[in-house]
Amino acid sequence: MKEQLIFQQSKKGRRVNSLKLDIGDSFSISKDKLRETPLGFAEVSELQVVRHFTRLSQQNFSIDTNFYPLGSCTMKYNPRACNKLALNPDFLSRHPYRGETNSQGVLECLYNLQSILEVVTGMDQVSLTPMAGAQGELAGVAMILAYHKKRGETHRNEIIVPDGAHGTNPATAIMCGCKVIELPTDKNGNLDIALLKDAVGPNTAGIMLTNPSTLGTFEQGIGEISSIVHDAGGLMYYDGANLNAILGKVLPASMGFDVMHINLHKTFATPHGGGGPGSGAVAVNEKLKPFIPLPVVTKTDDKYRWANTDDFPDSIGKLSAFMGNVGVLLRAYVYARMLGGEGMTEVSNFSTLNANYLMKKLQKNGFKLAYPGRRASHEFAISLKEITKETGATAMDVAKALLDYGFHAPTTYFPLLIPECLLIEPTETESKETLDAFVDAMTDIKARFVSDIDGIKSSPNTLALTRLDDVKAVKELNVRFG
Amino acid sequence: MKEQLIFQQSKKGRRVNSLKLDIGDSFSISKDKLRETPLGFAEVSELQVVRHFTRLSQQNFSIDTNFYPLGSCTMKYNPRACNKLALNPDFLSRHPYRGETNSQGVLECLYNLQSILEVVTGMDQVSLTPMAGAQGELAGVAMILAYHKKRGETHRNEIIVPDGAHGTNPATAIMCGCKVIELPTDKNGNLDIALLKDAVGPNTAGIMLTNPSTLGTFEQGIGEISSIVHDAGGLMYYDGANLNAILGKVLPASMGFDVMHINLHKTFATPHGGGGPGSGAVAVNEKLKPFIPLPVVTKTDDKYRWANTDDFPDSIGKLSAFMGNVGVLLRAYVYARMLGGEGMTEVSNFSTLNANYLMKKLQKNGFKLAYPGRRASHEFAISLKEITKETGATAMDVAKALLDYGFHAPTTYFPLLIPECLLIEPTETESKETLDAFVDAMTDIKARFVSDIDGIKSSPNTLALTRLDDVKAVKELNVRFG
Amino acid sequence: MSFIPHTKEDIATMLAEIGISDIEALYDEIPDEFKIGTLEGIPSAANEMEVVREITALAAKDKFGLNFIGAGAYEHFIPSVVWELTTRGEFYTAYTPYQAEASQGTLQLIYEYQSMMSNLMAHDISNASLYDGASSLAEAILMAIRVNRTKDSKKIIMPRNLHPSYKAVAESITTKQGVELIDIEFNPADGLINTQDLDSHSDATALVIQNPNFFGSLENVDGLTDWAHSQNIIVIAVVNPIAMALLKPPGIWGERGADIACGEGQPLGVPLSSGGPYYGFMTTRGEFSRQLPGRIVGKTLDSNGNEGFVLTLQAREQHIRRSKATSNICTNQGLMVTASTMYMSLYGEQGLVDVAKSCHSKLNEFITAIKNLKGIEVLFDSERFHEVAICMPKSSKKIIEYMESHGISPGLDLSLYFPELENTVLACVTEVKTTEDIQAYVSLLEEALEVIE
Amino acid sequence: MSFIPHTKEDIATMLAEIGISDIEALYDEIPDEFKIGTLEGIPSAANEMEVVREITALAAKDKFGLNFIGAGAYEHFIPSVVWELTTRGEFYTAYTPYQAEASQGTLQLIYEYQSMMSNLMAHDISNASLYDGASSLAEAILMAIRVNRTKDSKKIIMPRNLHPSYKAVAESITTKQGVELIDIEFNPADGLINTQDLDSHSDATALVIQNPNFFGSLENVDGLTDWAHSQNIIVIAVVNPIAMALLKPPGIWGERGADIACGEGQPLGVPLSSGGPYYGFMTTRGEFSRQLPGRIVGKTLDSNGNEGFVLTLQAREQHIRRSKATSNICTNQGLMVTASTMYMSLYGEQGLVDVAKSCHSKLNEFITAIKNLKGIEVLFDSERFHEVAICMPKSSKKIIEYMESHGISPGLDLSLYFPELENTVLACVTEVKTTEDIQAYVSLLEEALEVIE
Ligand SMILES: Cc1ncc(COP(=O)(O)O)c(C=O)c1O
Ligand SMILES: Cc1ncc(COP(=O)(O)O)c(C=O)c1O
Repeated sequence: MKEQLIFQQSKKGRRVNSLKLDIGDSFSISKDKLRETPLGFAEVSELQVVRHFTRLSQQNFSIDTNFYPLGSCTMKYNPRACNKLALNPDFLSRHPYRGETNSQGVLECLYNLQSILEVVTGMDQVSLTPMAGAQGELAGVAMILAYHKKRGETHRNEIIVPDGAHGTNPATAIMCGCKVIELPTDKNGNLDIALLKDAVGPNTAGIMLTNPSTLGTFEQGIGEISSIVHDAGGLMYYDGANLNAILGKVLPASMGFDVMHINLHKTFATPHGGGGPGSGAVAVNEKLKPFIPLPVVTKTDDKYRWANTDDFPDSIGKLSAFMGNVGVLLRAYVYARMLGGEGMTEVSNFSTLNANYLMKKLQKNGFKLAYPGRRASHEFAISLKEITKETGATAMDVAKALLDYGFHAPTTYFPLLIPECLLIEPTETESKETLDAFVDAMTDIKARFVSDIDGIKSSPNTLALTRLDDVKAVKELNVRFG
Repeated sequence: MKEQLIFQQSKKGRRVNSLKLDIGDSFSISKDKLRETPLGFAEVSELQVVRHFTRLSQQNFSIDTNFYPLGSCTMKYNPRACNKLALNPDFLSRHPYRGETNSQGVLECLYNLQSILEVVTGMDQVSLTPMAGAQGELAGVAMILAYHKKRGETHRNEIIVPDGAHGTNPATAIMCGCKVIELPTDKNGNLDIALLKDAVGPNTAGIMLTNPSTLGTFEQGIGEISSIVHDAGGLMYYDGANLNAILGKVLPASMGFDVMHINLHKTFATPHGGGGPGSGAVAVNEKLKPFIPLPVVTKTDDKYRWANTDDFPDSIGKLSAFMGNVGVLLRAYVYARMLGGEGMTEVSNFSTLNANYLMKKLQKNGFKLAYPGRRASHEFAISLKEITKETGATAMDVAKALLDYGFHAPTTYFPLLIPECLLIEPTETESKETLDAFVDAMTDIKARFVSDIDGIKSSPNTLALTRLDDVKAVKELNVRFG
Repeated sequence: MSFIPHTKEDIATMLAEIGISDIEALYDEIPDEFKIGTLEGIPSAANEMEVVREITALAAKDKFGLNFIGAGAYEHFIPSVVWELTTRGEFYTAYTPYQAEASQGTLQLIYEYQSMMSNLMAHDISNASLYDGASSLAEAILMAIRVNRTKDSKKIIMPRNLHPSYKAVAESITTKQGVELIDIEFNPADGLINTQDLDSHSDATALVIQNPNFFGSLENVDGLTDWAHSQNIIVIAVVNPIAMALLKPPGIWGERGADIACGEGQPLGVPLSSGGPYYGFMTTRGEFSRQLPGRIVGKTLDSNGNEGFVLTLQAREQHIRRSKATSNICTNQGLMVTASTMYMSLYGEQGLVDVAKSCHSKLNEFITAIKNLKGIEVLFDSERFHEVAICMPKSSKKIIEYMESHGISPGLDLSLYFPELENTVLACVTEVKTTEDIQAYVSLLEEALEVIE
Repeated sequence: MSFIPHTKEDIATMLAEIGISDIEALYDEIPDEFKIGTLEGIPSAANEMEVVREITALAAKDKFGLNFIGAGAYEHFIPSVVWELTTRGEFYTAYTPYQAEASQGTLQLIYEYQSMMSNLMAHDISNASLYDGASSLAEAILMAIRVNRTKDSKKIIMPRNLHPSYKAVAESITTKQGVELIDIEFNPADGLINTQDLDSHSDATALVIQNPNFFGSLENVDGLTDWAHSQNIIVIAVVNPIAMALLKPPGIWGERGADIACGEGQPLGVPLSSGGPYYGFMTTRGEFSRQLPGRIVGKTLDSNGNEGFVLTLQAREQHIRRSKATSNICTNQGLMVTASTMYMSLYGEQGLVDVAKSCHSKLNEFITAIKNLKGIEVLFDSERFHEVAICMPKSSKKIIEYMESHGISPGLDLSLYFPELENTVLACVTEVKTTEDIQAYVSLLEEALEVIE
């Protein structure tokens, strides 16, 4: 049943009575400063609010209700204990400016999380402040630039990214005032090393790489890449979006990376919340340690305290008004405590096992892998190019058709270099039964490319709405009620 | 999508790893005492559990998602604050046998709730221990019998109930070893006073009445009834299921009742929880105070304490291992604190307004009221007798058809004396818009009795399942998996 | 401040539709003598903000340290999932699932609960819950009388090592129907039922066996059951569901198994919460299905042949059978069962066994630690689960007061219920206690023994 | 102990299907030199029970009394509904709503949020959130540069009475692109922007106006806006959303309204939580829609003509435009917006006005109470909201330490950010404070002033 907008449920003068307040009688603001227009809020009862948002929630797919094999997003189970503990009122009520003495609990959690992330990255210092992967990237590139600047090499302003890179990589480089040099991928999914050699030079600030890459394969030339970039005076940035694939198996530092971010909302199972908040903690080696963004927690004489600019005089500064997404960090810490080192290795082992199993079964059932000769990392790409040519069914069609089977769609059309791409990441928390059911659905959809192409093209057909018109949304922009 | 049984999702050897325990090594139970058979539990992961029960929950109608005009059940909004506060860990972790000194918080809440209920009932003593209305009734009848016994009148063992009474009334009387005398209702929905006069006598223990009655009308002869019963030496039991209709307007004590229960899960907005827990607190006047069930909270020198058998030597005793449904009582107390006296009067005023408005509109739209000459209390009864005769559509059909409109069904076939009865209770927390939408749905359904009787007869048609076969369920009893 | 959504305009429109001019007129059928003007004497309304602060402050008064009391209510770890999902509005605010098609969530969940609970008890059928452990025993007694067609008697043998409150509740509820509850003693040496006393009560209708018994001792359930059956006595098992993961379940006690099992469901995922809401469970053999009190969910088909669930055997219940019902129960403890079903699902086959084993071995650790204290005597030489009775060299009342004022509840004062067990405390240890907790208990008890005269 | 569901049998079957004999073989493409054997140095796994106890104990270390700090993060009452619903799995564990048909819940909610937020700011369009207030200002600055086609300059006027961390963040984020942030002073007397300094910066591209400003003083927003517009300077309003229920909203500042509004969304239903997660909001006039950074939800139709919602104007974003995007932001703060949308719905039209009024009058009550203390000086003679700067006769550092050690945070030490404001504390009062709370502050401060040398 269609749920009306909350504004359509509004009636003048209605309100939640139990939220009425004594507004006092001491008023001292002059009329010209006051608001005269209504707020334009809905006027509804508490029951209406509860019913409205409960019903709305039921219109979402989510990890808690559906398999969600969204490549590059690591939609693994978000343990409820993490949520419950992070919502402890003693954590929630702490003002960010409260003094350290009365904040040792949260400081200890953050300090310990920093230490854990230092271990799993092999890096020397972590800062937890970036609020998402993209902000971690920004911090990372800023540190790279600060490093070069400190060495008097302000001209180094070129950031190299592979063509399969996530959009945030080039966008970040630009936000940092850099030039972006995009390098192509070879037919095996590796970076074209010859072209890299051409690309590096005196202006190279660094390279941004995801490894395993966004293609779902391990960048095999990583050792050589590292030498080339470093020899050219550049630094290596690791986009940690795919850390789940190698957690506890490969330390990014050991592959030659100098700086990286970790999407805690991926690898450390914090919720995606319908679009965030995430956390993009950054980790750096000794070279970049002086430049780490603040705040960072440190420990002196058994007391936890905020590091300051005396500790890190070359810090690139602050990225948020306070300390980033502390509530997300607490969830990640709880998760890390439950996993331990062994559990972390299990994460990569089983996310990789699930991906390779699913890849093999889909291949057996006639789907074409983008890189058939390669192992999957924790994800893999399928290309529907041929199918699209033969039947007209596109990656988008498959995505929408899957919704009718109760599965969220994989990532579509990313990486862009793979035509009609489905990037599939099952994660370690899904069972073999679920993977098998997904294969059955995909196989059934594939059969319907021939037997029921109209049904596929018009899918989804079992949800509250059918396919939505994106073009109309742009053309007839309507972004608010009324 | 059909959700499989959790057992069908089980796989041998799977478990929630984060719940693994150190089981120690000190074991001292002999083999012949040990269990040898498996528990027969499902073996699933935490994600499977979360997904399963989240999906199951979505298959329910509930107040939080649907209008729920279930007569006699008072399905009003259950404020979330009540839940949140009752789940305070300091409340949840208190063992029932912890000493009073370290329990003053919860004792104060319970004491205050007792006092509030004493005020709204006009009674002299409340005991919060009964765990639902039916247990309150049991306590009440037991107190009546104890009273008579104390006066040497052990022969008084007849309990009078009107034919419209809720099933728990006669069932309770029987559980107390009494004889039940059922009295008919007159055409206006009042108890037949002449017959009552005949029915009372030296063996009368008491009468059990709901007022407003289960027919949705106020028992107008209540003053006379009280005199008749009291003159015969009997006592008056008030079934408080309908207290919502008169909260803060009429005190049951002033109508002559000696003892009563209050369904806190109705009038005091505690959740129904898919069938419970409720609370059936009892309230008594001075006559019955000595017999009140324990525990009761009392106060001595500013310290709250449990009353004991020194305080109430004639108590009918205990009804639960500990203190009844404390968590429910806390929710009721929070609700009472938010309402205050004024809010309580609003409850009855607006539940009555909603019921009378809805009654009028349905009547206008061609539905036959069971008692057309009467005001509705907070609920009213419709009889579909004529419609059934004309079209074949029954109260059950209307109930099922309403589900397709997103409304929960009213209570059907209760009270039994009204043929093809729908007992409709909108409650005060529903908006006029919702009532109007309900009238529209009912009117539409009525039109379909003629135009689409098959659709009505086969409804619901939009839910996951169509009409379920109750008879088969009894005949081929299947009450467990495997 | 009630939760009404009505605007002034709504009220006016609605009154006009009804044809009256004010709400008061709706009460015109009620004789004035019964009406009050305003309600006096209720604390005035507080907004949510004020109430949150007030109630949180009250709760904080009860903040406490370590609890070592069991005695019918057990502190087990409850996984976070349980209550985060149980309080979802769709479970929390649904009514009893009478409209089956709109209640498949609750119905399927109860069906799963019934399956787990009957499996756990090794019985054929479970109901959907009763109020609590104690009242479930009262219902079991009434049921036993109904099903025992071989006996006219309403005598029920109630060993004194049964939870004293269960006895008290059974008395309040059943004796009005002429039920006679007969005490039999326990052996002072091992706390177990004194079997010699049994033979003189072979005319009884039912024998109640609590296992582990109130003192935590494990009864000889096979022998007791076989004796009872040889006398045509119905066996009612009162058991702790967590213990049943480890111990022989009622359905296979003796040759034929206990006839009815009941008890407190709280240990399975329900917080201590001052004693409630908990829930009573009850299971039995198939032949007695129609005498089981309380709601029961059954599987069936819809008109398209799809599987679904409904409340079934309703002809046992008060809303259909009225004065002939098996019980007067209506509202039960559905939400608690919701929590328990999740709890059992999370722990699963092996997990619950491990919880039970951990409880047992930590109790042993506790006993070893406490035994060494001077003047302390561990009572009842028996195999144990959950509980142990400790006889103190000083006033148990004072010890409890002292220890509670220092943040540890040492156990229940048994002398309150058993005059012969002077200065005896019933302590409970579950899987939540660490070695440090046990050490804290021992140290504080040592201190108490020194300080107290 | 990870959350994997695999049984031994599963693993064997899966490996067989892949055609390998152990999981290690899946890594055969990774050069050995990069692999580690086992991960050392991570605290070993703890089960949920242990972790709950450990983390709860850590949280308890931070248990605290009364907070009177604001300074960008405000303690408001959050109705219980908000987080009970926000953490429903369907909101909590959904991804960004790229698959619109499977995400209508989140999408409709964001559309409602955008409507409320743009109404509140009196602007045409709102995005779906940015990271936090400070970073939203950085994004607003970059946007201002994009939209101001009349100026080549990248100079931005940043009054010193802007939140100092906002300035710091803007510096970290924007200056690499050549943006120049220009300080201008505030008047010592009233704390307001020194307008005389403005004229020398008429070449700037944008002027940032925080209102209420960092000190809680209300700026002359109309005059400032009109001046800026007269110089073709874009006006960026940094505002507190709760204050906007009472004060003139950015969209109607001056003749033409501020061009961009941004700020911290936290006051609308998000807990203090040590500073995050919060969210940044941003609204603007319609003509600038395509320069707005962050996600935006639009209404459209499905193929059957039913209304629905999608992410729109995606051509602004990094996943489509890559290096030409309006911002690099991808993940935003969706769940916080979920909470805020509920918060705004619950308070509604009048409720939020009342919250603001209550904050204001309680601040006045506080000022009246504090004024009488000897040696105390209330700084900045201006109209106020939320905050007040108090100059202390003794070390502000010591006063804060003393008062915090006695359970009250008296405010932020302004001297840390403004050397000229020695011994000055910025205190904040919202609707959650009672007269007793204010009294407790006054008494403790009195005590502190006595005790401290
Ligand atoms: C490969 C890759 N890099 C970077 C990001 C950006 O991270 P965030 O969304 O946390 O900003 C993502 C997010 O999806 C990603 O998949
Ligand atoms: C009129 C009436 N009396 C008694 C009861 C029994 O109350 P409970 O279900 O709380 O046992 C009900 C419950 O529906 C009722 O409607």
